[in-house]
Amino acid sequence: MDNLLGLWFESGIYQMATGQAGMILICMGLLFLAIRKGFEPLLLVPIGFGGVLANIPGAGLAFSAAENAILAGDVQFLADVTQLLGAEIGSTAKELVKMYDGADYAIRHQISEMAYAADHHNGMLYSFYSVAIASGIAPLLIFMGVGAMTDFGPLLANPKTLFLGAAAQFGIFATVIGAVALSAFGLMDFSIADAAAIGIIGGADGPTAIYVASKLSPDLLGAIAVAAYSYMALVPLIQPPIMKALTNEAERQIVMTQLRPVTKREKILFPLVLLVLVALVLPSAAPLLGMFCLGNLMRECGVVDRLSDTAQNALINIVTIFLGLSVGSKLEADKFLDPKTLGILILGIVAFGIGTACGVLMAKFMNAVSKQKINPLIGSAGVSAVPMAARVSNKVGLEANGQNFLLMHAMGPNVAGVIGSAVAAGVMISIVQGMLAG
Amino acid sequence: MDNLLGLWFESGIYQMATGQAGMILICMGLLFLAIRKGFEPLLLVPIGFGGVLANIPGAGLAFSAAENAILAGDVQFLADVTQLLGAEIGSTAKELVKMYDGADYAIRHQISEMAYAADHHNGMLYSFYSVAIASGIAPLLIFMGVGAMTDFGPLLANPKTLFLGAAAQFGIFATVIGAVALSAFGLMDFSIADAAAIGIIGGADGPTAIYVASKLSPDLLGAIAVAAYSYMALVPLIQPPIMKALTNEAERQIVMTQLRPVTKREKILFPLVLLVLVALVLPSAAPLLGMFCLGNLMRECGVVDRLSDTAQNALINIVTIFLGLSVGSKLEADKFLDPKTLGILILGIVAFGIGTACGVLMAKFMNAVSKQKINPLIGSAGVSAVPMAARVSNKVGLEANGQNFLLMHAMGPNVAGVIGSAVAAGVMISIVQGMLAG
Amino acid sequence: MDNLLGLWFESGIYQMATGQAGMILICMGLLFLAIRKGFEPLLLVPIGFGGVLANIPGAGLAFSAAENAILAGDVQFLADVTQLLGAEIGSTAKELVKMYDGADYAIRHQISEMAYAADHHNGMLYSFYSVAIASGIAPLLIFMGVGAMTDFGPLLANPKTLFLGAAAQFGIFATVIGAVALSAFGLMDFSIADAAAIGIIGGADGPTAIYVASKLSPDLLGAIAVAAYSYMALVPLIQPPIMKALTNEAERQIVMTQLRPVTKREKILFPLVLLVLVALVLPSAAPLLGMFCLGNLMRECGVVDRLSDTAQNALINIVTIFLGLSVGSKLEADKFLDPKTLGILILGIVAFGIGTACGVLMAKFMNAVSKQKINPLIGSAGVSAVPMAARVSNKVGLEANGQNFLLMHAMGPNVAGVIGSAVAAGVMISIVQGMLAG
Amino acid sequence: MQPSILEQGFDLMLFGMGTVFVFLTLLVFATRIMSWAVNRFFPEPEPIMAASPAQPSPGSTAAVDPKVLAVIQEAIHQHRAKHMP
Amino acid sequence: MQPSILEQGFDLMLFGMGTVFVFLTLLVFATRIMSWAVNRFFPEPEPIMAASPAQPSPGSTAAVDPKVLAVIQEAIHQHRAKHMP
Amino acid sequence: MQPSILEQGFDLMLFGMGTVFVFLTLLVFATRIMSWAVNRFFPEPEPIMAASPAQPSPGSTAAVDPKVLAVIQEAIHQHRAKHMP
Ligand code: NA
Ligand code: NA
Ligand code: NA
Repeated sequence: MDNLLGLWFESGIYQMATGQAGMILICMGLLFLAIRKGFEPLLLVPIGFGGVLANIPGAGLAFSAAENAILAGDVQFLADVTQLLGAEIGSTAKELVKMYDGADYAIRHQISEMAYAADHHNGMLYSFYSVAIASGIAPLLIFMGVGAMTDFGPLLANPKTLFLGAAAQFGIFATVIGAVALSAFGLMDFSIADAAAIGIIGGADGPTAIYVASKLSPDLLGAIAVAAYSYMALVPLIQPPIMKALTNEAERQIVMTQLRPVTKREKILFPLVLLVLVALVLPSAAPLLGMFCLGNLMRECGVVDRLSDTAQNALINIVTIFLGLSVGSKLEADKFLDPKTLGILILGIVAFGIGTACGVLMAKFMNAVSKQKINPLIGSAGVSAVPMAARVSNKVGLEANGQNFLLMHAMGPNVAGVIGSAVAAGVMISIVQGMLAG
Repeated sequence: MDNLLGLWFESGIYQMATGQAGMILICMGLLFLAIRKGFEPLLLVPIGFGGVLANIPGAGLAFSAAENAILAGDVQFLADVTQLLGAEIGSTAKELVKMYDGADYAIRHQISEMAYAADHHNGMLYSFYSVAIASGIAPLLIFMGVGAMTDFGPLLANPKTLFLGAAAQFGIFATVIGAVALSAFGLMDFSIADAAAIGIIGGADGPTAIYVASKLSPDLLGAIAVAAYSYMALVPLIQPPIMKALTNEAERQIVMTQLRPVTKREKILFPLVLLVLVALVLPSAAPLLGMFCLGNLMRECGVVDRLSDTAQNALINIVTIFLGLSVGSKLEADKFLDPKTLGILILGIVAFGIGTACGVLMAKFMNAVSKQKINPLIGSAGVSAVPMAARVSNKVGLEANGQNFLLMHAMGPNVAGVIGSAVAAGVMISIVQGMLAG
Repeated sequence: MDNLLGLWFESGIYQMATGQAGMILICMGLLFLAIRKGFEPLLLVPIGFGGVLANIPGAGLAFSAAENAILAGDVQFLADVTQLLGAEIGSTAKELVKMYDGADYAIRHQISEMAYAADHHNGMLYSFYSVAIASGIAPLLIFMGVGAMTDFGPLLANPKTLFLGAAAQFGIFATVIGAVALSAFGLMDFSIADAAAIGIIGGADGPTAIYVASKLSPDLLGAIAVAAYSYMALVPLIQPPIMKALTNEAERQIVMTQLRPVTKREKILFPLVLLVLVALVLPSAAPLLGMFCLGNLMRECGVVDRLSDTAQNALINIVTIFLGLSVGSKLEADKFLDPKTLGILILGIVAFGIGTACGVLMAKFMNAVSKQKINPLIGSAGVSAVPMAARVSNKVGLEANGQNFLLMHAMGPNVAGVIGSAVAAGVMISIVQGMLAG
Repeated sequence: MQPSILEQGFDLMLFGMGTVFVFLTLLVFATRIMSWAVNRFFPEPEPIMAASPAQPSPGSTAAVDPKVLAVIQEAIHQHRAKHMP
Repeated sequence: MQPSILEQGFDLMLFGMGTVFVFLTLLVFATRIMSWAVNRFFPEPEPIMAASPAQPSPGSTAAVDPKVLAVIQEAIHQHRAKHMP
Repeated sequence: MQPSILEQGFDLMLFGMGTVFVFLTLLVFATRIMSWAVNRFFPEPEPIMAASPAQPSPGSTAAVDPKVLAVIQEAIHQHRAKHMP
């Protein structure tokens, strides 16, 4: 009979809180968008599924051993933890978990050891998160794979499109200002680290966003990743109105000169030039851009095709599954159902819009100061969202002139945007960590 | 000269105990069965090979750093360990290792640190076991791959075959009773956790058996995994006599109506329905069934085929190699050569037999209460052992009626059996951990 | 303004030391050799790239959390570390790092915990090194893949070519003598462990060299791996003069009898025979030769082709990327730019030369005592460097007699050399660890 | 009082087997409801035969002579036979 | 005095956006110099069109009737379409 | 007394090289015995040439016109050349 009662107390229906039920519905919605609407399914299917798993009541898949031990509610254990954390006597398990998450490394370490000793275990998704994201490894490996899939030919044929990729990053920093303003006016409670992590949504680059969020604001990682991938999928809806509002018909009809041929040697040397520049100027961007350059070098050098092939296929697929599930672990109800999430979603779309606009405006500015005209529609591709944004440039261009194929021209700013947001990521991590320490 | 003596003392011939020699022969037998007789070679080749490696005397590949340090026999270290474990002075190294294995987490942690400090290392197979099995990750990833290989079409066309999959799980629980009875009558010394882990052999599902054994009874894992995979390979010998004994010629000739077409949408929704049911009713089965559903969703949703492909190929292959070697580490002589192993082998085959019988009987019962007749031969497929058991149903059916192809009909209960044993695994882990804590 | 200054102090140009700049140039040279000259590109591309990353000033990618914390230079932290290490007050960060690297496990552990608590992290390459090489796993997995790619047919057809593989290992041990002689005469400061690790370059086998160096002399690993792979690529230049100098025209024209057919069963049994011999005679070689035999068994047994396929492709490619980057982490300037590196490069080429010569001389000796003549040119293939050395034998043979194809005959000693150096590796690790403990 | 191991075993069997049956019964109902709802409210134009182990992908409307394609698939199949027994 | 969060945000924007522009400007120059140097001192015999997404591998000088090859590539392509959307 | 590093080196050479030779000599004998036993007691019907680098898999008895198969294999080979140099 005890067993029967035990099973009932353990069952999900008994334990299910409204928050968890709501999160499961939200995650089902993400799965629907991914599967039926084609929203970045490679990431959103594992993320959504991981989110459901994270919210299964009583399973504790997204919790560490320490959190699971606290939630299990053994009286002696809770008393010890209350004392270690310096919490008020009689604090609830949820309050203790929150204090534990914010505690010093040494205290967390001690409580962890106690939890292991009491035979509690890290949840499956928590383990995936530790190995894949907290270590930084998964986003870096995905970035290596992306590097191995990237053709810098169009960029090398027309290097000044790098400026378009630079301008579009203003979306990132404008959003930082937006986030701190919300804080300053007391509407939200974002720290400077939170603001930086939210801003990176404007980079329109999934692995970069996850990497930055994991370093600066892991609690917001779930909402940031969901926002980044969702808006990347929505680029064909978000960008065209902005692009059309900022250009006139004549500008949209500009025909660009055909790109010059690029030699194999330039393609081999480009990742090395980029790497040296990172080494000289911006060491904090070395992990992200280093792995990206390694992937691209493996692709272009022509002598390690089997490594490049694995980086683009088996390895990136394996890592994607774990990355998605790990991100899903941050969709746990207590972390996600927070007014901050709403703020992140709003700021994220603003970031995309500003980035798009700045890319287009920069193109117009370059036309004003240079003889060789560029079609300002390719400026919007500078937000990255490879290759979706470039395809949008091409489509809007074809609407204005049915013979004007901009796809290849837009690939230049598109991959420049990847470099640009990786640079922004590096500099933000470096500055914010300095601010927090200083 | 010292070196020469040292090498001789280190050589395997000098150190080889009868047990280790015997285990190497047994493992060679497993390799023979796998390679020559086709017994589940994907698992039994790495398991058998790992078993040989684990029994190489003096190599310590299956031991932790602490065990290796104790066996190395430094006088001061042994004295310290003897004191920490509270062992009698003069205990042999083997006795100390046994006490160490049974000691509390805190003491084991302390001795481990001492061993690392004294420059001892975890053996290769021990490391594999820690990462692949003790963490639970390898069986879960294999289950994800199995999910990505599973077609629920036949089950969806005829959902009531789920009852056959349920009935066949009685093999699991009957075996639990058998194991505790052996204990109660003093013939063997199985705890309730051991009994549950042995029972799961009746689930006829390798990764499930390994997952449960790793959680409840890691010392018996080697024997349980070997029994599970061996009997799965023997399904074509074990099942037909039971199936024929419980059915008459007329029953075996029952022709089933063709399965209705199943739409893609039903196939996409089924893993989600199953997942929600797990979340509501049985959180303890969430890791196993969650990963299984994820694999199946990736297969069916049609938008992440590259992830599904990797889950079915590169990833499952890599994990299989490590899983097999890790299981092999538990074929170490001191752990495997034990009367318990004999008990496990006997109980295992009994479990298969009872499961088969219950599946067939359930089919006959369903025929007695329902109009739509089912051929009772497909009941035996409810033990899982996918797809071997379904093929056996088909073969025995063809013997009775050369035109009656049961394969597709048997695939329904066959995959139902996978779900059934995962449910049984979840509930057993949950109940037994409650009993041990309570 | 503070931020601007901070970024400048953080920039690579400000921090770059001559050593790091030099190492980046050297690594670019490695990349040039790999990409343009085809020097073992699968390894040297990731190694060279990893070397550049390791020398990015201020990024700390190759450092542990403790080293990064010391180099970060927080005053209180440095004071604590100085005291813990028993260093002189006022020691520089570099001196403290050096002392830390040489300190006891317990003190290193304590400083590590302090560094984590102060929010410092292991560099990316350091993490890769810990997981891939310090654990021994990456070289072992590569060896498994190599086993799965190796055809022992030619060796089985003519087992006495194993003697050629044995003789060529004299290059290893002669180099050990060379290294200790340099030490004894005060020219270099190699320990016996260093000498053994350097000697293994003569094994002409990348993963074996990395495995031994990681166990015996991790600080020299970078130089040893670079030397091993570079000289393997140079085999077509190094070997022919030695081969021609030690043979006359008549010997080089010896036509060998065609190899007998080898049955599948012999090929399946050979890795098991080798494994049993390792178990009986040389447990210390069990990890290397065990994984090698497992790979070969998976290849030959014919029932686990999907595992063998993965071991030869996805798995070995993934591991190669991490192995290369990890080796690159040891090309950090302070470790690589040392007179020892020059010694290693010189000793390495001597090892290759002596190994080649001994192989050829052994073949001539066997001709002197046996009736069945062998072409001494296949002796040089005993150094391994599979399949390059066998191709060199074939090429030099064709120069002497355009109809005499030696390739298949040379594959026997070639794969024998792999076994030979793995045996040498096992015995060296075992003897040296005995010497260090004794 | 600590229950005997036999009692524990029977408890485990009772609650375990009960849960398995309850769960799979719920799954039967949930599956039936799901299938009914899908076919009632969201029917697909072309249902796929349950018996077919692999569905043709939507992109495979042959632009290639089916015979040649068959030859190639046979070749790929034979090639694979080595790798996936 | 600890700067306000708004000040921190503006600092971040200023130095961040500045760094992005400086870095990418340096990259424009470095790329131009590299391209110029390559084409000036180490020209390749046959340049590859930037527009071509995939370069033909050096080994693919067809020893097979191009039509058959096209058929096969179509088949491989269709086969892949399932696996890499 | 701690032996000098030179003594240690010579010890290492002596015992190391000795072990290598002893081990490989044992392996020669063990291999010969194994081969003899296999061919004496368990002979295979059709021996496989040692020289052939890849064995035809048992399943490849051509049901396809060998010429077409050759064309396809050439195509696959060329396709692979890019990926596995
Ligand atoms: Na971007
Ligand atoms: Na089952
Ligand atoms: Na060798």
